[in-house]
Amino acid sequence: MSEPANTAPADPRPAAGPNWQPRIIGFLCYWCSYTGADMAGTARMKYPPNVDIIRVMCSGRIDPELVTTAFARGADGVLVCGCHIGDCHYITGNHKTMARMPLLKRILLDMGIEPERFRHEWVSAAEGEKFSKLVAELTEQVRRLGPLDWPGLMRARGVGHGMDLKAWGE
Amino acid sequence: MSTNPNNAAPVAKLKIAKYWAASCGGCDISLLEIGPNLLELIKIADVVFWPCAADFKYEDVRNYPDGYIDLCFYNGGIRNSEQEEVARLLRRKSKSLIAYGQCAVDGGIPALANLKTVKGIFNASYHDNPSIDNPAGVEPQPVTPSEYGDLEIPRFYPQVLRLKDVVPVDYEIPGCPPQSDRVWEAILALAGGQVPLQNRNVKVACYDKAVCDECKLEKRNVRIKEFKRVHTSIPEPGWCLLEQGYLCVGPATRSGCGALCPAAGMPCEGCYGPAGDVVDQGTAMVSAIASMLDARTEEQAQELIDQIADPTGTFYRFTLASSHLKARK
Amino acid sequence: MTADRHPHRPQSPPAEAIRIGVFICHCGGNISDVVDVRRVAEEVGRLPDVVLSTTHMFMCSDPGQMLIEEKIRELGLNRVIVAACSPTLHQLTFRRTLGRAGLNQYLFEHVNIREQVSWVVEDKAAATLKATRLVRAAVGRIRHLQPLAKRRIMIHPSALVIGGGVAGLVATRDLAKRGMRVTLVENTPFLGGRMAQLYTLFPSNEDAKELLGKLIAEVVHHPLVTVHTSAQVMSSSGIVGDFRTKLRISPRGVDKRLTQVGIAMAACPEETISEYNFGLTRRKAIYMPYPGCWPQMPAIDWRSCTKCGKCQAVVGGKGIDLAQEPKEIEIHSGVIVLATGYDPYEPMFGEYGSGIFPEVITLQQLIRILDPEGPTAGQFVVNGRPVRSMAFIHCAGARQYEGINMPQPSGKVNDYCARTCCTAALHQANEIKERFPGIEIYDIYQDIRTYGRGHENYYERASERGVIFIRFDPMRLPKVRHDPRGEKPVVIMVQDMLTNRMDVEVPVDVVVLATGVMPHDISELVDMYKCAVGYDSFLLEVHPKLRPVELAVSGVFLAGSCQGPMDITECSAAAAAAASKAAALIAQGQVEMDPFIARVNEDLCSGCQTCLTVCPYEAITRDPRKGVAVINEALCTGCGTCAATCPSNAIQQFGFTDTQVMAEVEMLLADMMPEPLPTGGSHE
Amino acid sequence: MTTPHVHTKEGYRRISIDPITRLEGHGKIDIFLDAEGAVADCYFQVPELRGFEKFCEGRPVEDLPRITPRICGVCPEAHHMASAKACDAVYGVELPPTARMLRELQYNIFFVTDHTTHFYALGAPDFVMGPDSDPATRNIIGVIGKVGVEIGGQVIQCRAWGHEAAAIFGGKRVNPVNAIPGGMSKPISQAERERLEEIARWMVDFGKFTLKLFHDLVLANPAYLDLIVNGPYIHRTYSMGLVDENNKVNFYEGQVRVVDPDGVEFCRYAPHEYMDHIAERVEPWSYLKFPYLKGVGWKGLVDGKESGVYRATPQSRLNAADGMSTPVAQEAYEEYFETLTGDRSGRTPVHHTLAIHWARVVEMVNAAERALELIRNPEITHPENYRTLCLGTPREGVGIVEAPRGTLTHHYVTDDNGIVKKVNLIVGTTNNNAAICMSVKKAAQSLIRRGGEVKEGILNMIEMAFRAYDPCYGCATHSLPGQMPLIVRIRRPDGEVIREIRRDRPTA
Repeated sequence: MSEPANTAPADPRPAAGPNWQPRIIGFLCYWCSYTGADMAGTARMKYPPNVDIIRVMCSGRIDPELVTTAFARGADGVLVCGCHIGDCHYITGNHKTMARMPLLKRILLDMGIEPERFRHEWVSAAEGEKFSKLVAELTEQVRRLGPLDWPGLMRARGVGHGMDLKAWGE
Repeated sequence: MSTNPNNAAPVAKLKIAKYWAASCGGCDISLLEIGPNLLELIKIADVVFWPCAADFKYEDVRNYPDGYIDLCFYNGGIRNSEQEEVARLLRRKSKSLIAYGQCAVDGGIPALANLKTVKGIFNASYHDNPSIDNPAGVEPQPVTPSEYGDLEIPRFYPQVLRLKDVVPVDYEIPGCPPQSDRVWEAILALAGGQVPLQNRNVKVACYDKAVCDECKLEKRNVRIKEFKRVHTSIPEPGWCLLEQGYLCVGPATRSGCGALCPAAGMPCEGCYGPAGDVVDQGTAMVSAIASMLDARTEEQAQELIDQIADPTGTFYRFTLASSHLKARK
Repeated sequence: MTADRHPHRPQSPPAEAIRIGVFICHCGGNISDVVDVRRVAEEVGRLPDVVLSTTHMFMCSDPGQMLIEEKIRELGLNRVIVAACSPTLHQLTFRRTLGRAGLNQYLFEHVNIREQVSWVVEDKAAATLKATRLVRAAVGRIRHLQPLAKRRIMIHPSALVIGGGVAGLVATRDLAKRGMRVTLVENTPFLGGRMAQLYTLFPSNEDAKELLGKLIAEVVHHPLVTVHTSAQVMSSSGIVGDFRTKLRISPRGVDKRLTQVGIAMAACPEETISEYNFGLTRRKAIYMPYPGCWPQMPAIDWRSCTKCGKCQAVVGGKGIDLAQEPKEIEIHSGVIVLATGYDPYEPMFGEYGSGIFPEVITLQQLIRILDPEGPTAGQFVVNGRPVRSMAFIHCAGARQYEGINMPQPSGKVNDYCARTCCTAALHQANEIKERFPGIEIYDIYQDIRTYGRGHENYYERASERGVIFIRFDPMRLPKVRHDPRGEKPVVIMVQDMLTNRMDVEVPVDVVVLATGVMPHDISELVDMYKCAVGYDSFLLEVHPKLRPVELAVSGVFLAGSCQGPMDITECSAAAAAAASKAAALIAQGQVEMDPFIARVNEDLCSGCQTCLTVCPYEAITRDPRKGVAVINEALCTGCGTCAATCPSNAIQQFGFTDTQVMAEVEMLLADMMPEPLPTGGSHE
Repeated sequence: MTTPHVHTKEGYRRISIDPITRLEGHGKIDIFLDAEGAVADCYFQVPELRGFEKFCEGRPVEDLPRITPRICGVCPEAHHMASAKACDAVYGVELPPTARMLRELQYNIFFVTDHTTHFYALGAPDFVMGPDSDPATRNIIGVIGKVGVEIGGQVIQCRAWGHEAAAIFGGKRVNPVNAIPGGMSKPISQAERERLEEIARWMVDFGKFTLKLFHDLVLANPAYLDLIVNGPYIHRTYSMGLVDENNKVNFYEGQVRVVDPDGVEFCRYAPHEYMDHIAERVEPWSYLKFPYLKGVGWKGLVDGKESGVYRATPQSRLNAADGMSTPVAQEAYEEYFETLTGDRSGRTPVHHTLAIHWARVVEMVNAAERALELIRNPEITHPENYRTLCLGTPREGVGIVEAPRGTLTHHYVTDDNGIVKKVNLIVGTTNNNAAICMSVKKAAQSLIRRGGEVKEGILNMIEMAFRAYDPCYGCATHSLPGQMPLIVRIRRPDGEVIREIRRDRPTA
């Protein structure tokens, strides 16, 4: 009780150790971007292992909530990929992505998440190389920023620490 | 649900308590608004703690046996250590703890402070402020030594937490403030044991559907061509405000209020929190509104998005503490 | 964690205990050389509900699939995960495997640890970790999968083919031959399309019109075929198996009782430019494009006809009726084939001097000129003077570059290769060298792409015959100017890449622009059938390799150059493919559709109607009585856009519900968050 | 909450009143007694801060009239109006006449409601039941038990109709949304006008009735009159209040006037000049700031002409003004001053803290009469004049209204897009922070006598010192009126009269 009222707890995020690897979640549409990622594989293009891909049918299915959830659950970065505008398998599904992600970006900024941690790009089924470069680039950007560790941050700020039922005993 | 309390009221009189934390008191007013039904409430319940109403002190509550209180209505979020301590005390003394009102449920408006740092908040209040006179740069301290002993005030927390962030909560009554008719229905249900006890975070006194379900304004299924602000343009009466370009959060907001604001020509500001089983009201609104834009190119989309003055403050006005991210880094 | 999704409603208990089987594929070293598959199996085996976690050399092999079947029966597995190659390759294979074992085929999850792990990750430890994470995510997701059933729809045994060019004709013929009732719709008064404007064809040098004549005969005389010319598609409704298409048929004004065709045409006082000859000649308001056209009778062009009645008068009113009215009919069909073809690129004013110099013509015009039955009866005369020297400029309206070439009204430049023009131009070059030896030919190109069988020969023979090739730099386009010395009408200024950027001037009598192709404007049809359109504004197939002639809208097929630049050989191949695909579909009698459609939860839908504006297929409507959204499952293609849009989570997409995708995210990051924070859900 | 083993100086004793009760918001009193049991020192602490001044930054300025009412859910109209007026100033717009009247009308009706609840629920118990009566009965229940349930019925009706009026203006009964930069979000219809007139008319009568009740209950009782006039509740401080061009009390708009302890005008300023006159101190032991008059200066927690400490209460408003704008209220005003200072004119200020209750009733009547005047103006239902558009470039603006518990100042600075860059709030109760601390300490010192036993009744009399201010801490919760009818009914033994109450309440 003796610390001054206005001191927030020390930044709880772990310093990036030598073995630390950025954790990035990628949401890809099936017809263009996921196939593009496959193409990178077929062409044996090497790129960092840090982006874990979740496949949806269309980038229009990517609810911004998935992005914030990923960060909240401990992702250091998020990647969203869809077909190029005008090239959508579902005609205009990616038009929604085109509007949602920039709006989401403004909210992430307000929440103090560096813009470099969140990318949304158009990757066609033919752009395996573009995809592999994209992943390498994003991984590097996030690595430079260091860990985000949102769960650690929230816990350090008291979210859920009262959940320890024994603690009621005061 | 029966509105005849004789069905609902148990034989023994209920013991009820009410406490406010980081909130404004609108919640207490809303309880009052149940009007004549207060009479019925009195028949079935005694007040055993209610600082603003009766002269019971913390000491009295400490002396109650655990589980002594049947229904404890806690309004307000957790902004400081005292509010958390009282929350734990009341949790221990209560059979059912009810988060009453938007602040206790989702953080409410005070949780907008989660977009700012504690330092910033103290600066704005005690240092960098046009009328402040604080040459010594004094700030409130949890403990201040005085000639005859230490003076204590609660510790200011780094961010606003919801009641359920610090203790388990049985029921939630959303709204800023909750609408009285809904509240009365809920109280009867609780008193009559019609909702299972100890069922964590069951939302009562509200509906699942979004505000549009109750809103009378007409939808024309047009995309949003530009965003407008209430003070610079006059909405066309009778037509959905969102389609007209006013930032109405109704589609992403739980109903129960009766869609009063749109009826008064003002966009819904989301005071009942997210609808249905949605967790994050802000992203729900981001997704919906962005999908409605009349944009064919990325440039057009960006142009429209730039017209939204304050997405975070608008879409999370009452629920920041419940959002996935909860607070600024 | 699923409780989080339903913070205020009691959870429905799981119907049955989840029993997950995980099968990890070595892919004969393709995977196991990099990923320690046994390690992955071990790790995943520790997860709750995982009953079996094992590996196999080739999961997709018969023994591999057999193993899955056995284990499902033996261990009572009710969820199956296969970690192997990309789902685009074997997802279906394994779904069938489940089916054979009596398990609903949608209780399956395919994890891609080859294309997206072993082939792209160098570090073995990292690859193994990544594979583990991905399979772990699948375990999280598969818990929430529900049995799904494919959708079935009966198919009306008939086809509608839109477009009477070579592709449309081939498709029609093939469908009819398979016993399907076919309606062929052409919006001009004559069949044949662009092919009718050619005369000899590469690589065989056959006569175009002769070949076309045979094809048309096969079609129009087939009992199962109905042909409508001068017919426009007005509107279309319905879905695969049951399309209803409204046609507006303009009157021909002429019937077969008209015998004195020449006299009638001669009597007509109205003249207009001939589309058939690309404006090189003029025609009458009552006209036939060329002698051998089908139908073998003129048509009246109502735009230029003044109904003066002179044609009627000279033939005594026999077979000509100027009073006919357009009529509308509805065609009921199970499938639709789009064969709407292309238009030659129209050079813009001033582009390579076109519009400025009458000596600058297009490849199509050249072909008409060289046609013995053409405007000059085969004489190589342009603008009234015989041609002694000429030049081709390639890539006019193709392989353009932003900032270099003038964009289309759409703002885009044609950055694609038009594919047909190189060979066509060289084909003509050889033709000219044969028929008019001594004519100097310059071929100014950025690249020569004679890719087809036998096409390269045209290039070789052209060089042998002394065609002079000059290669230009697409960043510095050739310029066509008035020849200052006056020897020739025009001179081409170009920097020759082959002689190390030497600036050369080429004075010629004629400049022929090897113009590319653009899709025929069918914007109405695009909206009507919700066609996907590519960045090159040609129609877009579902998948270039796996489903090359199908549109995303099931029951609609692509034939020929509406899909991209093609020569006749390719058009026919595509048309045949479309026909057989369509026929196969009709033959099934019913269609099966993926069950990944979206559905509305009426208890949560507030009727905010946001989803109505976002559905690309207009599959969502509002039930005015209940005030909630309703999804037409037959129209829904399962993109899931509405599900992501719905601000009440009232719309869920089967196979991609919020819970399922959310669980994937949570499991991928499970190691980042030991125990869950309160998100509004249960705390126990 | 004070932790059990907090350090107290050797040989001294600590008494904590925690939480202080029957007020709006959080508060705590710590009293230090020496060995003989005499008061060595006494602190009044406010443990509450929510940081509105900070998190309003970044919001669109037109949203502040909807955000700031959440500072106080019981007097939301005060913040709603102050905020809307600050926004008008930010855009430099002149309100059309109807817009102005609608806002003042809504505000006066709210004023009646708010004062009613405070008077009956907080003030009355201490007098009706007696300061040292049994705490269990020392609340509105006891009051009603004594004076009869009809009053309870009237009070409930006043609240109910007050909120019905709020709903007519802005849909919501609590936390209004209808005042926007440039006016109101919608006009009122003829039918609505008639209903509002009915409400206003009834409120005037209710005000008169309350005035009479105060006579019979308090003034008629020599003991209470003595407590008011001679009790330990007197402070000679400066008085602040909003006045119109005739120096009459006005709650919605006008200029801020300050008179010194002798009643001489000390300063008079327009809202945008507030910074030249008011400054705020900070103490480490309270989250609440201590405003004072710059012109005098900060001398610490002391009263008198040399100390910059001032008060902004109903009493101060009457002191700062030369009279009331309406007839019945003016009569009451004169009687009030005559009784307490012997000077009908009101030139001589009243400094008796407990008399604030009386002043509150005088204001209640004034607000009701003013509301009736406004609703009878034919312009009030004008279909267009209810708003004007704010098309100018936003900059900076100050809005001031009289909140029930003191002068309320909202000060905003925005960027060119109307996004808020800076917010400063001086809320009603904050004005009185220093005075309340002094009143509490003074009460403690004079009531707790050396050697005497500290009874609960004595502690309550100490609480009476702040209660008179109707404080609303950090303008936190102001929820007491809420409980009042509830409690009325708990203790009501006679069912028949209860039915009568229910009949009184309009079904809304």
